[in-house]
Amino acid sequence: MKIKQLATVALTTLAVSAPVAADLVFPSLSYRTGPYAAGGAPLADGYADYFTLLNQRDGGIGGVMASVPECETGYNTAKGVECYESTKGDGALVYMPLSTGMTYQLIPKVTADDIPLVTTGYGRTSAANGRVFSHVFNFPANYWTGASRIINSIMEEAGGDISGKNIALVYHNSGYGKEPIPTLKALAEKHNFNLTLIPVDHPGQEQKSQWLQIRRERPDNIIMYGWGVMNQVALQEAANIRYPMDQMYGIWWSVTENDKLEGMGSHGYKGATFHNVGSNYPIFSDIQKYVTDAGLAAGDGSNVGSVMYNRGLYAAMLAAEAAKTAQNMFGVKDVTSGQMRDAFEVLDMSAEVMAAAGMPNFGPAFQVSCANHGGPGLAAIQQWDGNTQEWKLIGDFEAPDMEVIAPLIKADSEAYAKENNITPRDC
Amino acid sequence: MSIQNTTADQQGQPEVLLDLKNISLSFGGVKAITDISFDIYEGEVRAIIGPNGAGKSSMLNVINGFYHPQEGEIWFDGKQRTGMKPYEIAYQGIARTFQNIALFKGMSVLDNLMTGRFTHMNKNLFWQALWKGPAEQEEIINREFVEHIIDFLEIQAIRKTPVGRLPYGLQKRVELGRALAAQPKLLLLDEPMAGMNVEEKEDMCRFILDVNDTFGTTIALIEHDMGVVMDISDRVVVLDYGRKIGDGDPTAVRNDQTVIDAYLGVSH
Amino acid sequence: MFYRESGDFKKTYRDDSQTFPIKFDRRRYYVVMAIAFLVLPWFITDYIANAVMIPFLVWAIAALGLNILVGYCGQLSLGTGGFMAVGAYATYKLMTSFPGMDMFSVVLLSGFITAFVGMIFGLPSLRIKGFYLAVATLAAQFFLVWLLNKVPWFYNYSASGQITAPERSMFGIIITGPYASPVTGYLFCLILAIGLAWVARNLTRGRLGRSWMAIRDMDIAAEIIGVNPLMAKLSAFAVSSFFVGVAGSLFFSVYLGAAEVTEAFSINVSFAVLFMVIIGGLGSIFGSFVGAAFMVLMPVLLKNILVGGLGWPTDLAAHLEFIIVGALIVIFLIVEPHGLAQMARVLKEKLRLWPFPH
Amino acid sequence: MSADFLYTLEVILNGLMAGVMYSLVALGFVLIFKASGIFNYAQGVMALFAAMTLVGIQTGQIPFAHLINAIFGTEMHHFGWQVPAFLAIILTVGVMVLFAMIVEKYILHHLVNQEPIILFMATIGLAYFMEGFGDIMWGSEIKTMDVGIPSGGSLWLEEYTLGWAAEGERYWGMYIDKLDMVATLVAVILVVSLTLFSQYTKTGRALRAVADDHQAALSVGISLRAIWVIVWSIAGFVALVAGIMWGAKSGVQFSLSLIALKALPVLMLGGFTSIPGAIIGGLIIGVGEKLFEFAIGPMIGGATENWFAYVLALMFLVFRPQGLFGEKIIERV
Repeated sequence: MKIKQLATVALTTLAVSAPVAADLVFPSLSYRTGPYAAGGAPLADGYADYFTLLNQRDGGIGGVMASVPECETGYNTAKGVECYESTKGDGALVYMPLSTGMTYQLIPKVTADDIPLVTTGYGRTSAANGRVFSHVFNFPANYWTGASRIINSIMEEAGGDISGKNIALVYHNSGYGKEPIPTLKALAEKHNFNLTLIPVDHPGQEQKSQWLQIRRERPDNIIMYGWGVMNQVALQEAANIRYPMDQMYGIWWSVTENDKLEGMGSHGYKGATFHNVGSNYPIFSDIQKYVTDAGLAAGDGSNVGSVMYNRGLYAAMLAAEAAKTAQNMFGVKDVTSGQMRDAFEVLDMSAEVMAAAGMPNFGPAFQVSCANHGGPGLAAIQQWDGNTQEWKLIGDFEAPDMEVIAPLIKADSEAYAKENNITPRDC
Repeated sequence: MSIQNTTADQQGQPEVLLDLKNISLSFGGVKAITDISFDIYEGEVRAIIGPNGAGKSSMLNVINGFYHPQEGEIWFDGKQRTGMKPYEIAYQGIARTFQNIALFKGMSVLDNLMTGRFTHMNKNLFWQALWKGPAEQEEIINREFVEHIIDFLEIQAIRKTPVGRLPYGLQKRVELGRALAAQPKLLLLDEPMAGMNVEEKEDMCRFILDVNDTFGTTIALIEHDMGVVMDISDRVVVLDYGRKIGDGDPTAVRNDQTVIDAYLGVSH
Repeated sequence: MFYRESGDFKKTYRDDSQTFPIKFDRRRYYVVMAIAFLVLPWFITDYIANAVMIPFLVWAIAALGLNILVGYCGQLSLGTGGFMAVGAYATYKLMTSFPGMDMFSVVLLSGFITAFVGMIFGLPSLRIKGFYLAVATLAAQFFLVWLLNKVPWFYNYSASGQITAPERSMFGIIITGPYASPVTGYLFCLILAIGLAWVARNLTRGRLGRSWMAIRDMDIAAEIIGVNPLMAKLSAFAVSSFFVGVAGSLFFSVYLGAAEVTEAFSINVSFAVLFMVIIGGLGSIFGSFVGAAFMVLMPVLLKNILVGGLGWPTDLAAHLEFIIVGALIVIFLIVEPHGLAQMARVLKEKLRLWPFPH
Repeated sequence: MSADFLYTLEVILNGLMAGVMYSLVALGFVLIFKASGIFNYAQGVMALFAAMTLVGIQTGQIPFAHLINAIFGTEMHHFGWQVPAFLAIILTVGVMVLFAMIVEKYILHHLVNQEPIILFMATIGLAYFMEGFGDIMWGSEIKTMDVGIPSGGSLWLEEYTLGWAAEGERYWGMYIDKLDMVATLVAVILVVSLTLFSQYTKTGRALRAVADDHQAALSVGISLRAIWVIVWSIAGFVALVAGIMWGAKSGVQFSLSLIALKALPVLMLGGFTSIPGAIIGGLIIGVGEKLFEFAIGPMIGGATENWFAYVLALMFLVFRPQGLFGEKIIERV
């Protein structure tokens, strides 16, 4: 009986508690709890703070206020469904699920519901094929372009030739970690290097075996696709076996402020990134003025300018720019999610746009097209400086080896299209 | 009072239901049973007596296959038994009760008795899942049989009570019922009257004799109460320190000097 | 008042052994069914279907399965997540290998495949008991997840090992995939849940169920009465895994739509289902449903009150949710260790006697 | 010596060390199971909570800062002082004793004589509760454990063993982490002191009496409630030690609670009731899983450790259902 009462209360609460209908809704599926909370919290803060800034400073986007209903997923896919279903009814314009697992789950759903899904630097790589994945965007870079960019950087340092070299991939043994394997295998064939695969199971607190193996085999370079505690343990173990830090590369989820060692421990550790680091941009003084000082910050302010915070900020900026594009394209203030999708498809993220947003050269300049939802896949390399305890960008946003990646994207997306009976669009 | 064995009387030569030949059982180095032979006639009440630790319960455990003797032969119903599991022996027609009540505490009296009918039911998982049809039919037929036993043991009122809630005496009765539900050829009772007051004992004696009478079930029982043993059993086997020291009808055993010395003598 | 049984005599054994012997219960059951089948589908929204009802039904099936193993047969298992994964991946392979197969057959076949796997992992139960068995079943959990993650054949060689449920239908009605309406998904799960609950009820009231309970209550006595422990335990593992496999199949195809084995079928799933079984009541079919409802609704309710109603920061609310769910579990166990089903039974006893206190 | 042999030796040694780390967690389980028959799933979370508390006290964090800030709109995080490691450890032990008392008073006391599975579920409920509570109290960001334990490979050992391999082979000397050595030392001290405590003190004898027979212990005037508080306090202390060791290895954050999963196969192998079993079991699991990953892992794709530990334990159990050192199960009718 009790349960029935609870259920009644639950249902009534659900009906009553629908958030106040704001005009432009950007739901934030965040994870401030669970095993990956340390990364998820600043990410969500950056995302929320950007829209707060727009509301406070510019009076919203094109005069319409933006709202960011936050829903806690705890990095749990089942909760992600609940979050998606509970927010989509409020007129959600775009979803950024911040988890590869959730992305896979949402790809069919958003397509059916006509809501764009933007996965910056994660999610399904082959979704770059806009002909198959009409509602999914994974610009400016993805796991495959990131892997290629890292290999390019390794090649550069080796003077252009890495044939015969041993490169080890240390990866989170999940969908996310396995993503770069096909690309790296193709690249290994092309450039003639040896690839060793070393999986680490979630959560990755115990990596003794893996690092003893690395110590035995002494690979010339290590590429790491880690997440959460796995990163810290890996760095610690690498330092323990005195592996040269500057020969280690992480993908962007493995190169945050959490992924470092005390003092000079991880000095020289590198990683790929698709956005800039630091807080030396005009926007940060605005955030200080309009958001933090006004007491409207989503977090406690200590994260501002960190890698993850910047990533959230950057994602928000892309979404906001798309909203502006949609407003201009369709000449309406209250854009719909379908119009947002169309806007994303023609998004032109030029240097001028970024500068106007107070974030000059914050990310690579790129254009989206109907056929290519991934952009050119430009990525840069950042490096940890133990002296100043901060990440620094070394080199520019550069293009990956699309010659290798493009066929892979084509093959994987076509397999998906076939399995799910999707007829690719004409672009 | 001694109930005469009808089969034995009519044919003169009693038919042997269970024959144990030179059974020896040991656990590690400890000998529990040493070279014991005895038989049980069809339709009789056979008592196994002896002081604590004489090997009585071990003997029952050997008979229903829970222990496997290292030496000796067991013949049941004319066939020699080789390496059978307890549940296979149940299918041969041996049921028992336990010294410490071993009822299924989470189930009702009715379910306990129905579980006793297990060997008489055979509808497979598919029919069970479907219920309607053969499985229900089988259930109803067996339910009828179980209801007879419920009537017989006068436990109608507690039919649907979980056995855990029943008093000790009733639990013993239900356990007897569960064993009876299996319609055994041989019924083993391990101290059926332990811990009972006089009235309950009298009831239990009556049930045992009635079972023997009405259903013609052969019974082997372990009991400490000598009065009861002498009253209801046809023949008695006496064990001491894992050996057999006496065998015969109650009067003979009562007067046997070895038995008196080893066992009865103690209490004098 | 209306909860009375006097005068409601049973004349046949068939009547006496029916599921709802009391008229009032029977009527209430029909009303619930009518609401579930005839009323709810008209009012159901995407949110209620996908975030509340479908997960509730799916978890209820899983809880039923585990309850057969733990509650009826007394074999403690923590491998539920692994078995659900088997069901999900079997479904994926069947859906992609035989695109023409209807969903109902896919789900049931997945159940049978899982039943087979479950029986293999049930073998150690013949030697190992209690908590040792619980920990031993974790071997199944970790091994199955590893295997499904490691062998590319299981996920059709896709880059990341994610599996996505393609669109499949039955009688021309779309059941899986993004274009399935929430009502069909709900009704599909509802039919399976009710059907399986009925099967569970049949199995547990008959010969097989009694052999399971006998093994649970006293395995030695059960064996001496004629129950073959091997058959009883393995059949419990098989039936339980069948249910769990069906749940895994629905979890993947109807509920999530896509899954990745290390994430969706982790050890937490095993614990969650065990929770449902214990909170609901060991050895109770009704309890499995109540337990699932509790574990699905509680977090949703708390979230909506704390975040939606009170406007708390989501992380605080999530932490608080942990605290409250944890505390509630402990409180429930203290108040009624035999679960919500037992609470309902006690209440029923009281109602029967009402208005007299004794 | 050939490099392969030396590598195998290295794997075995490191496996032993990893095993010690598992044992540290398993010990807490055994203590509680022995004294109260409770399979305490919350042991892992207790380790996390203890480590969080230690770091929190050390760095002068304000407990519940986030909650207070959210309710009162304040902006406070730190007291602004640093507490020395030693003092912080003592204070944390105090917190764990307090925790034990609360658990006894509000949970165990009400669940006396319940079935083991109910108690087990109660501890899972407790684990949920503490997960949320710990995060609210100290925040969920990653914290660094710094109590002065050295880490990194031992250079001395590396250089000493460098010459062991045959000429011309790829060998870089034996690798052993200093942190693991410290952990081994700590584990030895812990086990010895636990043994001495249970053998030679009055409380220790009472503990063993309770472990043997609750009823009998009660009848000779031992207070079960006091004993439970003591046992949970000791388990809390063991959790703190495990938390420090694991925290120094991987930082103090949510995943620390998952070390419980690494302790379960150890328990299975060693038996739930035996302290030496927890140690030996840990060593066997550590060596077994590392060797398997080393020898077989590369052939079948690696990351085998999680399941292999369980399968190894399972294989042992099939032959010895009560674990290596568990009390023999005697079936009687």
